[in-house]
Amino acid sequence: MAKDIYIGEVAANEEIQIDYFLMKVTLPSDFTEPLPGQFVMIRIAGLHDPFLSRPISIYSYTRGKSNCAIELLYRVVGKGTQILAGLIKGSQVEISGPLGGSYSIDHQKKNIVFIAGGIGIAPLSLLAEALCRKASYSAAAMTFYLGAQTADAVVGLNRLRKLCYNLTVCTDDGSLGQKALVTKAFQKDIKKYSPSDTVIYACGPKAMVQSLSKILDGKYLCQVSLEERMACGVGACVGCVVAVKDGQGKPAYKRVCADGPVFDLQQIIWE
Amino acid sequence: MAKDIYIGEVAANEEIQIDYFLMKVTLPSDFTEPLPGQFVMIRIAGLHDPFLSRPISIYSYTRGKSNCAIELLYRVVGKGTQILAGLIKGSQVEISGPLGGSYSIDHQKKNIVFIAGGIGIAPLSLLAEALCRKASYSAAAMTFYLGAQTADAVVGLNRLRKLCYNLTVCTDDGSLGQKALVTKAFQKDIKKYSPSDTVIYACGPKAMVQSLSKILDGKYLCQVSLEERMACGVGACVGCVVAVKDGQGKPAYKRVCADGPVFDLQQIIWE
Amino acid sequence: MSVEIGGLKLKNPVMTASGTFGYGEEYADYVDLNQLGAIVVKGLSLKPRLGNPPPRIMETAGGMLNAVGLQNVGVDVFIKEKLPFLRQYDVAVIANIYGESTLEYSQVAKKLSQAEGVHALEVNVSCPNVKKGGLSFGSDPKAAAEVTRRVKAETHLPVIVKLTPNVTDIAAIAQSVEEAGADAVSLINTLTGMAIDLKTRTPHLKNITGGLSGPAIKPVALRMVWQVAQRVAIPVIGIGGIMTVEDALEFMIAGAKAVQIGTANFINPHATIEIIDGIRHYLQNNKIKNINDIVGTLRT
Amino acid sequence: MSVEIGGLKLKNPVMTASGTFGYGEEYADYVDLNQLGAIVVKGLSLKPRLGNPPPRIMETAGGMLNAVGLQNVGVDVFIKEKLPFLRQYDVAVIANIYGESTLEYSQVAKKLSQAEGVHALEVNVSCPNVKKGGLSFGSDPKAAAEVTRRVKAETHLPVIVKLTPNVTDIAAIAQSVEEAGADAVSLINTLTGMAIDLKTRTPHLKNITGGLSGPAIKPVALRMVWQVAQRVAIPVIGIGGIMTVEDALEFMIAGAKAVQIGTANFINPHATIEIIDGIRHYLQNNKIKNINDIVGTLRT
Ligand SMILES: Cc1cc2nc3c(=O)[nH]c(=O)nc-3n(C[C@H](O)[C@H](O)[C@H](O)COP(=O)(O)OP(=O)(O)OC[C@H]3O[C@@H](n4cnc5c(N)ncnc54)[C@H](O)[C@@H]3O)c2cc1C
Ligand SMILES: Cc1cc2nc3c(=O)[nH]c(=O)nc-3n(C[C@H](O)[C@H](O)[C@H](O)COP(=O)(O)OP(=O)(O)OC[C@H]3O[C@@H](n4cnc5c(N)ncnc54)[C@H](O)[C@@H]3O)c2cc1C
Ligand SMILES: Cc1cc2nc3c(=O)[nH]c(=O)nc-3n(C[C@H](O)[C@H](O)[C@H](O)COP(=O)(O)O)c2cc1C
Ligand SMILES: Cc1cc2nc3c(=O)[nH]c(=O)nc-3n(C[C@H](O)[C@H](O)[C@H](O)COP(=O)(O)O)c2cc1C
Ligand code: FES
Ligand code: FES
Repeated sequence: MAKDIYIGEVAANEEIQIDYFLMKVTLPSDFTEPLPGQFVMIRIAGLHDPFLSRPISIYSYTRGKSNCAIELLYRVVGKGTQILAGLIKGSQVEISGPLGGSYSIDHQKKNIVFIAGGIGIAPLSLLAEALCRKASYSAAAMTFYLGAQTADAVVGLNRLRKLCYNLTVCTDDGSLGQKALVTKAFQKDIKKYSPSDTVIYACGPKAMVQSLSKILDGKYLCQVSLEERMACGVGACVGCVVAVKDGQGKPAYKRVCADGPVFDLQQIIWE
Repeated sequence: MAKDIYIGEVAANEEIQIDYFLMKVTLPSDFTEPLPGQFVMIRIAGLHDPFLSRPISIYSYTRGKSNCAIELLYRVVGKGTQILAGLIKGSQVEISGPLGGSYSIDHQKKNIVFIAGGIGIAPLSLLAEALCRKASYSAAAMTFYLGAQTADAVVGLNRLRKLCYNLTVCTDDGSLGQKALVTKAFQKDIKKYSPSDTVIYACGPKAMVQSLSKILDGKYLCQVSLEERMACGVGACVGCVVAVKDGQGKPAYKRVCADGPVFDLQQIIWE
Repeated sequence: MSVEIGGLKLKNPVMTASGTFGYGEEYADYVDLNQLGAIVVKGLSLKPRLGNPPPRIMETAGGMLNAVGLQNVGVDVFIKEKLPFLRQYDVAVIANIYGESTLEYSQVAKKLSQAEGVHALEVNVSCPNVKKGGLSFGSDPKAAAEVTRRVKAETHLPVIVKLTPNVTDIAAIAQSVEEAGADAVSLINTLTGMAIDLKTRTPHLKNITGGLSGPAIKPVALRMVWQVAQRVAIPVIGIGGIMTVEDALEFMIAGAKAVQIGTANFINPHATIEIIDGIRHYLQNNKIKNINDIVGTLRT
Repeated sequence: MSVEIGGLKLKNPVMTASGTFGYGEEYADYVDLNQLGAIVVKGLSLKPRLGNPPPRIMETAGGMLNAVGLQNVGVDVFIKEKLPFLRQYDVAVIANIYGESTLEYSQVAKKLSQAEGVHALEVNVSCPNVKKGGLSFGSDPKAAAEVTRRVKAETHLPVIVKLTPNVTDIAAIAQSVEEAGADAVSLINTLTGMAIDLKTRTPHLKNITGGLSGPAIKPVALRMVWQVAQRVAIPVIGIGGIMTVEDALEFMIAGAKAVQIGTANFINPHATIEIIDGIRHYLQNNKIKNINDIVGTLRT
């Protein structure tokens, strides 16, 4: 899994919904095929405002004859993502990656449950794709809970529909699907999934993950992808840590970029 | 001559010669009509890299029905001008101006001589236009000496031809016009211009201005536009100074942005 | 929106920083001076000063270096030629003063105290550009206190002492000038820095070193304001890299009762007005009646 | 291209700065470690350190704040688990060390001196994140000298003392550690800074303050390197905001015999290699045979 820094070319960059963009970046073919959950650090070469690169999950990967391409699904929240949103086709971006570890797809579990909040769909979508490619899993065995504040913030639905037949959409205001928090929607169904037969993959805002942690109460195998502010993205600055229980159950600070971004939910120590 | 800061829209931005760009910026109609020699400070709103705004002379001004437009003729020399060069039609720029004083066109002299080095043509071209509009001057009374290192660095020639019939072009390498320094070309003709009947307008690199200063030896009325690194552009930071003789002949530091950019050549104190 | 600094009531907590707003007139086309909390003018000395030879400024990452060397018209010309312009406006005028000796400080202070239209003095003990034997007054608690006492003795005006960041313990200096009678402290002045021209292997500034200002220094300024605000009882005025209303509010939350806008004026001549409007909106949106209620409210 | 620092010969004058390059392995995919002048590893303490709670970093204009709090595996684990990886490479390894007391400094130094594959020690007397009673060792000439002496007594390795910029007179500290036997000084460590989250009115860093690094601080670093280089005879290693070969050369012209690349690694993982290549080209283009010939050649 070698990583390096590459000049990518923006092949497309579309506002698919208000404030949500889908960017396709063409990369040299030696860019390593990413695993689901991995991310890249992206920046505009030579521009120091904003200063740090931004971590964005890899949403898709395709290999062409002489190059490859990744897609990034992102939400404009500040200066960095705003600048990304302004890039036109043909612009160059600097991409470092693929970075971080991945969701583990080797569990032999009957039920596969995804729980995504908002933009958290990005890594989970790539994961669902990877699982679909595995012979042992069928789209029928996978259930996807997708939540967002409003219908406008539900992105990536169409692609997901092709990967996953059991799909529950919820919004905080009921403007699409159920009117419920995604964790509540899952909780209603929880009886369907016995802890020993189930693996849960989650990604979303901290509040969602925390509430999920309460609901699962340590009984389920749950892998969750976390976000923290990052500087290096490769484990060198020790800036992006979260508190987790280490092997001996003692608290330790682990780097989201290098030790994560995917963690066992049970290990995370909430303040 | 009120000045303010305006959002301008790039109406055109063409590379007219390698590394030389002509940018047309549309501005609200309350942008004050500039005088020849005045400049603007330009930047990309919200972008702090590069940090300071860049001073660029006003090369032309046109008034439309609901707005007005200025042209900037600039050479890419560093980060700031590179970013300007990258702007596409429709991009927004922040323009503060018009700034500084202007060439004085009220001299009642028979001969008007322009001496421009490289991009120094920008303010002088606007000046020539202004003089042509004045009834008392004719294009025939104006002589223009335009110099540059190579033919590639001779810009704005076509427009100039319409303003000025007596036009001497020289390049350091002889790739266009005479093979000579522009100051030397002028020196050859100097006898044609008697000090009392002549006004000289100059703009160009420091070396050119300094050599002109030697040639004129204090005998001619010569107005020259100077360049210095600038921060505020309005006279507040006292950062852009040059040493000049003040009213009493004593040395003083004058601000290029507010006390200039046009100075009497005789007043300038060279190190 | 109004705040009080050592008895001087300001319409709002936003002032211009000395040396970045000339004598007010330079920005009068851009800014309605009546709307400002105060105008702090370019540093004044007893005699006119030629200043340093150019080049005097250099751009840096997120900031700039300057070595103007306190070029100014001198206190007499200021009173005669610059003050009348400022008197036309309904705005507090704060004279920033500088001296090469404690005597000179007190002389400048005295002249300005007798002039009409000066509402407070800001004592620059920190300018890193003009060398005075060794380090500046502002890097030694005793020397800073001595300057403060001398200026206080000559004036009835509120005295703000402006501190240098180029010290190990800025809070100790602040305490020392507080004890010496300062009515307020303002900080920070510029950090001393340097830049080199590779082509010529000479410093980009003729003066070799210069003062670093702009957003690059904001984190340092904010930290110092927070440290000082915890150690002194007099008002603290926050300065350093403030570009937006958010920046200004950060300083106030850290403990600054007012702020000064410096280099931002160069980048955006409307910065002061936008920040004043922004503070007004912030207070409205957060239903805060009295601006003083946000000062020093950092939760740590 | 080779330079010598206190008897240690380096292939070239470009090292990584402590805390920004992990233990080398983090960047091994990006950089051929064999090409580096030296790798300075993350600061090591006697016992493993948990470090500060997050958030630990925050972006600023042209830089970043960090308050990692010297999280590290401890000197024993470093020797057992991290050094073997580095020994695979033909590169000088410099161990950056930290202690809460002079005793701890000397204990860490001793352990590292006995380990195979450590070529020099860099003594961090300057970390602003971990509080020790009051100010850091590095802000007091006497304390800095004392640490230097204790470390020197325990090691045969070259000792580089890394200075903090948060002081009034950095050259005085440099002179003091030189007298105490330091083989070289490196500077600067980070400037102490702060940032505030307006929404919550809490500091962006859990530790409240943190260290500012990146191009924002380059002018200050360059000035200090220049000041120190004029006052000490031992080699000076320049650090602070170096992003490009031009930046590195500015430091060398100001008087640095070598440079360290810190935050730049985060922005451009190839930065070190690009700077090494850039220096090579610069020397070729300017027909300079010996790199030492450019050190301290600033014309003022
Ligand atoms: C491993 C990882 C994968 C990510 N994948 C995606 C993705 O696929 N799509 C997507 O839209 N976003 C993703 N993010 C979040 C994304 O990095 C931030 O939204 C982005 O950095 C914000 O930059 P900005 O300049 O626009 O906003 P800023 O102005 O920097 O910040 C705006 C807000 O976002 C918060 N923020 C800043 N950086 C981060 C960060 N690294 N993580 C979380 N919050 C942050 C800030 O605290 C602030 O509240 C991911 C983050 C991580 C760590
Ligand atoms: C009143 C005035 C009018 C000008 N008009 C024009 C114009 O019409 N067309 C044009 O192409 N240029 C003009 N210039 C010069 C222009 O401002 C600089 O070329 C520009 O600022 C360089 O910015 P940069 O970021 O591209 O280069 P930088 O990377 O900042 O610098 C590259 C080189 O240009 C030099 N430089 C930087 N700023 C200035 C400056 N303000 N004046 C002179 N040299 C500078 C630097 O010292 C360096 O050698 C004018 C300058 C002034 C002061
Ligand atoms: C060009 C310039 C000139 C300055 N002149 C003075 C001065 O005369 N007296 C003074 O006390 N501070 C002076 N300063 C310092 C500023 O008032 C302010 O303290 C500093 O720039 C930090 O604020 P900023 O980052 O908002 O600019 C000057 C700063 C600049 C940039
Ligand atoms: C995330 C981070 C961690 C650091 N950790 C250490 C450390 O452990 N020991 C040390 O001496 N300096 C440490 N530093 C300081 C750097 O080595 C360097 O002195 C400083 O960052 C300035 O250089 P730069 O601007 O190139 O980053 C750290 C810096 C950063 C950004
Ligand atoms: S971002 Fe640097 S360790 Fe994770
Ligand atoms: S650029 Fe500020 S005075 Fe001229």
